[in-house]
Amino acid sequence: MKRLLATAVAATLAFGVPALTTAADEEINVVMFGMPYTNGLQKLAGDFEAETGIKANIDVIGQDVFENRITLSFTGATGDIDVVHTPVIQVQRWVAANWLKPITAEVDAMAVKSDIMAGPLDAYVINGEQWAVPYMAATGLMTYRKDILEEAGVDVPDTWEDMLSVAAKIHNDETAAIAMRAVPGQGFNMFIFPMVMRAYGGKFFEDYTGGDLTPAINSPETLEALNVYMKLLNEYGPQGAGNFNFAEVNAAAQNGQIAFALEGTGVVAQIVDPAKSKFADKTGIALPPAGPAGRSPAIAVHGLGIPASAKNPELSARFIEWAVSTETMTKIALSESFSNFTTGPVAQNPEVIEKYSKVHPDFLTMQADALNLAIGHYRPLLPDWPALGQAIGENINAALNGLVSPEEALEGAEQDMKDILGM
Amino acid sequence: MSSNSKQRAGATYELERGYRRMIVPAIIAVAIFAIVPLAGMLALSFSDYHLIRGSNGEFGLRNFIKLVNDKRLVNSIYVMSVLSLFGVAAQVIIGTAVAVGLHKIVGRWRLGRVLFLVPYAVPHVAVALIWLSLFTPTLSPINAFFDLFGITVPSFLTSQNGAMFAIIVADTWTNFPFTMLIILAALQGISPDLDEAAALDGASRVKTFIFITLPLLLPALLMVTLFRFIDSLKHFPMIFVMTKGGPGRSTQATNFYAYVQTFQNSNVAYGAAIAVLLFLMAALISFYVAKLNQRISS
Amino acid sequence: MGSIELTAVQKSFGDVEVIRPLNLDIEDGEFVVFVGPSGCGKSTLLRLIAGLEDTTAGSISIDGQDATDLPPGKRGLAMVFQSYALYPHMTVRKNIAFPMRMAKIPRQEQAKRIAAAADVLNLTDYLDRRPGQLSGGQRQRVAIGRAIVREPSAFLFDEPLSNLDAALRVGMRLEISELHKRLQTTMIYVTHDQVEAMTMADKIVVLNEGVIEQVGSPLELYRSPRNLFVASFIGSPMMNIIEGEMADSHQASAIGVRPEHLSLSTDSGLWQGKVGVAEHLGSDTFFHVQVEGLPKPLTVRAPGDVELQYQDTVFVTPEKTNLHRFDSSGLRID
Amino acid sequence: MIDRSPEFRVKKGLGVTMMLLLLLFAAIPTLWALLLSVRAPDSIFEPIWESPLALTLDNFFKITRSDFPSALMNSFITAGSSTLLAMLVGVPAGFALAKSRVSGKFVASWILLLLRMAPPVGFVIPLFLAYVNAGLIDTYTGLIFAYMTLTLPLIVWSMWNSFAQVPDELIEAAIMDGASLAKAFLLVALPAARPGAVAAAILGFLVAWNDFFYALIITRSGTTTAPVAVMNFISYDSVDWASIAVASIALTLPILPLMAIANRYIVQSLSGAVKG
Repeated sequence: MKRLLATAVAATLAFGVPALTTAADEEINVVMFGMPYTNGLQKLAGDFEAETGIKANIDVIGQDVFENRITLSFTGATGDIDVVHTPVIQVQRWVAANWLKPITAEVDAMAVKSDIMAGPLDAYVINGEQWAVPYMAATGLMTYRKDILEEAGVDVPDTWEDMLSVAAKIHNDETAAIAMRAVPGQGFNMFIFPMVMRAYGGKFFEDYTGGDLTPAINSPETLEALNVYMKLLNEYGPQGAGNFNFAEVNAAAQNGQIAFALEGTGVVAQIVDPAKSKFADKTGIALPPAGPAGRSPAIAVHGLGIPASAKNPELSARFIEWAVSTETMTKIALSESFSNFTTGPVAQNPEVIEKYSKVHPDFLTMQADALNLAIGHYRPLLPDWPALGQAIGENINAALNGLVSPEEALEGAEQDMKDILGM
Repeated sequence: MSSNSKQRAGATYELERGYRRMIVPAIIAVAIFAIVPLAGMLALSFSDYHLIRGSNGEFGLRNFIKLVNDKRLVNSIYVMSVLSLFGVAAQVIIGTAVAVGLHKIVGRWRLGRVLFLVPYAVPHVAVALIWLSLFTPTLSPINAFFDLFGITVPSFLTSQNGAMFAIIVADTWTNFPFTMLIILAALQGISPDLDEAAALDGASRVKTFIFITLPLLLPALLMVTLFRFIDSLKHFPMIFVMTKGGPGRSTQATNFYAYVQTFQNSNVAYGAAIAVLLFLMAALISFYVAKLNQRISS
Repeated sequence: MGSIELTAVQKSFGDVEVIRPLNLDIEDGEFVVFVGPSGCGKSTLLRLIAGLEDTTAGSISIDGQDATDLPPGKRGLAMVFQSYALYPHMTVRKNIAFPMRMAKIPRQEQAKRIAAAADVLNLTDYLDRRPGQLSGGQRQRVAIGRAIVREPSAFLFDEPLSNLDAALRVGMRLEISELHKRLQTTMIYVTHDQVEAMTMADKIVVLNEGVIEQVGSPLELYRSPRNLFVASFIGSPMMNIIEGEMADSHQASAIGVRPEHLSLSTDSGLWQGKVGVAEHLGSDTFFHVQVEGLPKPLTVRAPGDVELQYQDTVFVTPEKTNLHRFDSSGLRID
Repeated sequence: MIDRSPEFRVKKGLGVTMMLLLLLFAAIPTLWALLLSVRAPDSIFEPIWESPLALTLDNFFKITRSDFPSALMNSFITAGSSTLLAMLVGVPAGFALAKSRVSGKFVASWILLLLRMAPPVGFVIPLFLAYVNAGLIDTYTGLIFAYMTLTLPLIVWSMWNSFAQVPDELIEAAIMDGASLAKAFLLVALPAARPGAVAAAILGFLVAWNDFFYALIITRSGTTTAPVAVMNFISYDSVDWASIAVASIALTLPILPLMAIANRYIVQSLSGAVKG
């Protein structure tokens, strides 16, 4: 009996040993969440090893799973991550918590630096230090069904006002007019809703750029925007639109259940991809509608950073340099559905241009236009944003589904913001 | 008992010492793997630890005072109660119905038993994803099927009651087989003589079930209800996958709310305080379950 | 070998004193029966001897050696349980072999003893069956076989026949008695059935509420019960106990007379009464006679062929020499 | 007792109908997952009657090229080992709790229940921090130990019930026969409680197999388990429904034969437990 126990314990401990000793000298661990670029990068890990002799264990995990893991890895300073996927929306929080390592000098030394688009690169500058290097900038675009608009004899709506009137004309039981993300979350409805909000002049804070961080979401402008957003989804959206996330929007567009979708470029690329969607050839792309305050496409920048607890920062920096290089990016742009790269020269590669023109002739230009229009702090770049975005998203979703009135929702959102910021 | 006899190693001393030695490893395992993290949770709940802001090293009741005035906590307890009460009721009723059906109507239909067990074997994350697609009108084959006849199945996930209903359905689907197993077991423990006696007494089958079988099943029903209730307080994957707590905050059950505070709001200390509250509730309920178990088994 | 001595043995469960301090000597080779109503402590006493319970106070010695705190396995005793406690997953052979396996007795010797035991107990044909496939009587024999092969210094039987039907019980009773005659090993036997006690025992220990009421041979108990409890417990049907005036006339607070020591007459006798229910056993007939002035009817034995009708008037006369007298505390007056 | 009256037939018909409806409820999601797993990605959500032949096995081949198979292996190793360890520790403990006269049994049963109920959200962070210090993050050891908090209370509890049904006299007989406690346990009590042990092992394996939260927090790519790996099919801009369906089937398949073979044992052991 005792011997049996001892054997079992020994066997169990033995399992632990290999995993405990993975940190070899020339080896780095990269953790990213699943998107075309990261999937592509994972497949190229062999190239990196061949070039540098450094083995890169690239781990691509689900987005929901990613956030918990990263948070805890950093909290525990486990040092098990050498390069980390750094969404711009998180970087402020991570820097505030001292989880990232400043890499200004390392980035300055990179030859590729001058090729990286300035906007996304600057998004990672906080307190004068560079904290991560961007590899992609996703933006928001609108897709529309050309055939439906033609049949109804209407033009592509340029403003949200137009959208409301067009939606009223084309909406029917068979095909709903529009779908947008609705589930609560800073990366879900709060990636899409600010496109409407900012078009109407709504804002999160009194004066973000000027440094006045008094919550100002409870404004007439935001209220108007919220009413538009709600009217579109509740009256002209598909059934169950109040609980849609990108997956449902994507599926609805690909199945021809909606005429308009407002989505991130990653999803838009799938909706217009003939290999994935039967309605791709009937689908057009446009900039998100404008409002009294102009047009404000969403923007989401993703990059690579080095955790403060990383054991081999030099190796990490070499990996990042390789990962954002024109060659690597071009390879991924060609192998995956990855068009929102931030390393400039990739866009001049004829093969890349050809590939994305085939997907959709307007795709690359539209994307570039949207990126030019997007403001860097589309979602505020603050350490507390994840919490703020979660809270606002919950209130917006509550109004959308009729749990509270729009007025109450914005009031609630503002109160929640104050609570989180300790005001 | 004299102090002398207490020190004496009696005839059963060796035996009892043997028994104690058999329990010790389990106690050590429980202490290390459960008590230590629990103590950590308690310590965190009194602290001011925040993932981003760190800690000023202050300890106190602040988090618990905040709990008292937290409306979201009240909402979360309401959601948890609805999910648990209705979910467990549905599981017990359906599980019992299936068990009785398998026992009485279809007899020894082994394959049937296995078919009804399938949902129990599907991991919760997968259960949640499958039901999410079934509850999304644009994806669901159920909606598509009824559309053929011009019937529109309502969408559930966009209202509080509907979303709670959807979560309850998914939870019931994967957990009713547990009730079924236990009730089936209890049914097999009931002597068929009793049914026959009741039939001779002129009772109809329904009456026999209500007046003879059901009372005999009562201890089993009570145990299974409480066991399922215990587990249901830990609701997480269904909410996490199906509604993300929405619409609004209307399906943030307490366990999920603790998760939101801990991970989304980085407020680890407050999340721990909510967990402590949940733990105290669990302690209270499990105390009564243990008492009940003691009564049933003696 | 197999003498057992209990000195001032006492047992409490919490606040409840189940065995009051008692002394008892059991000689080597004796067949001792513990008898008493249920809850009297007889099984507890047996379990104390077995070592399955700790004594609260007092000492137990086996073969002159102190065994009070000796664990059960080391006492050299074998026990046959009420439920037989056969190991359900083992064949009869393995069940019987189990104690020898524990004692690391060589296989050849094991086989020899199993064969011998199976022969004595008529189990030879069943050695490869499992307990579940045996009848109640066969299971009982397997349990006994398992006890025999250990060659213990004493056997302990805990109500071994209570799960058998009446006919089997009589047969097994004889088998156990024969076994004792052949083995000449000490046997301690617990039962609530005084018939078993009377028919099997060399020595009966009557227990009541944790106290030994009397120890003696069956005939001693029958002839001179030490107190009212023993008097009414031993003997079948029960001794008639008479209190009040009739007892006073014998200078006792109660008198007892067995049914077989009352004579019945239709014309004359000491007490007059009316015939109640009659129980015809063939060889004997027991009449319940309602004597005037007595609260309960008397049971009277008559030869099998006596014919009396319900409500006939009869006269009952006790045999003077077989009259038992008891004082106010229930003790025998000699 | 044979009843052939029309009234009885109606009632029986109602009963059978109810059973069929319940079977439908139990089967629809399963069939749906099976269907999703063989549909071509571009028609995955089309009603099956619109493109009944758009079926493919590619989804199954695709998943073999992902990290999922190794996660499945990790699930087997960790759930299996923790069940084994918990059985080694928990079965003797359940036996002792059922048969010994130690005091504090009520408290023990309370603690066992409480551990089953305790909210993991609260103590994953302390557990995580402890694991960081002990170097147990992303190790099989760490996950196996964490799973013991799930499996051990369950196994001790159900073995306690199972052994309570083994008559005391059986153990006493073995002790009287000269067996040590360990031998009485191994040679007599354990074989007598075998259905209970099989059931406890399976239920223990199931809770560990089903775990999501612990694996999410304390594993990394090296030892991540299948339920967490399923989440990897939900990426930044798409949900890979077909792979999720295949993964769900892969996660269910190993359990099903266990269930089919062992449900008799489970019922047997539970029936004792609820009879008390």
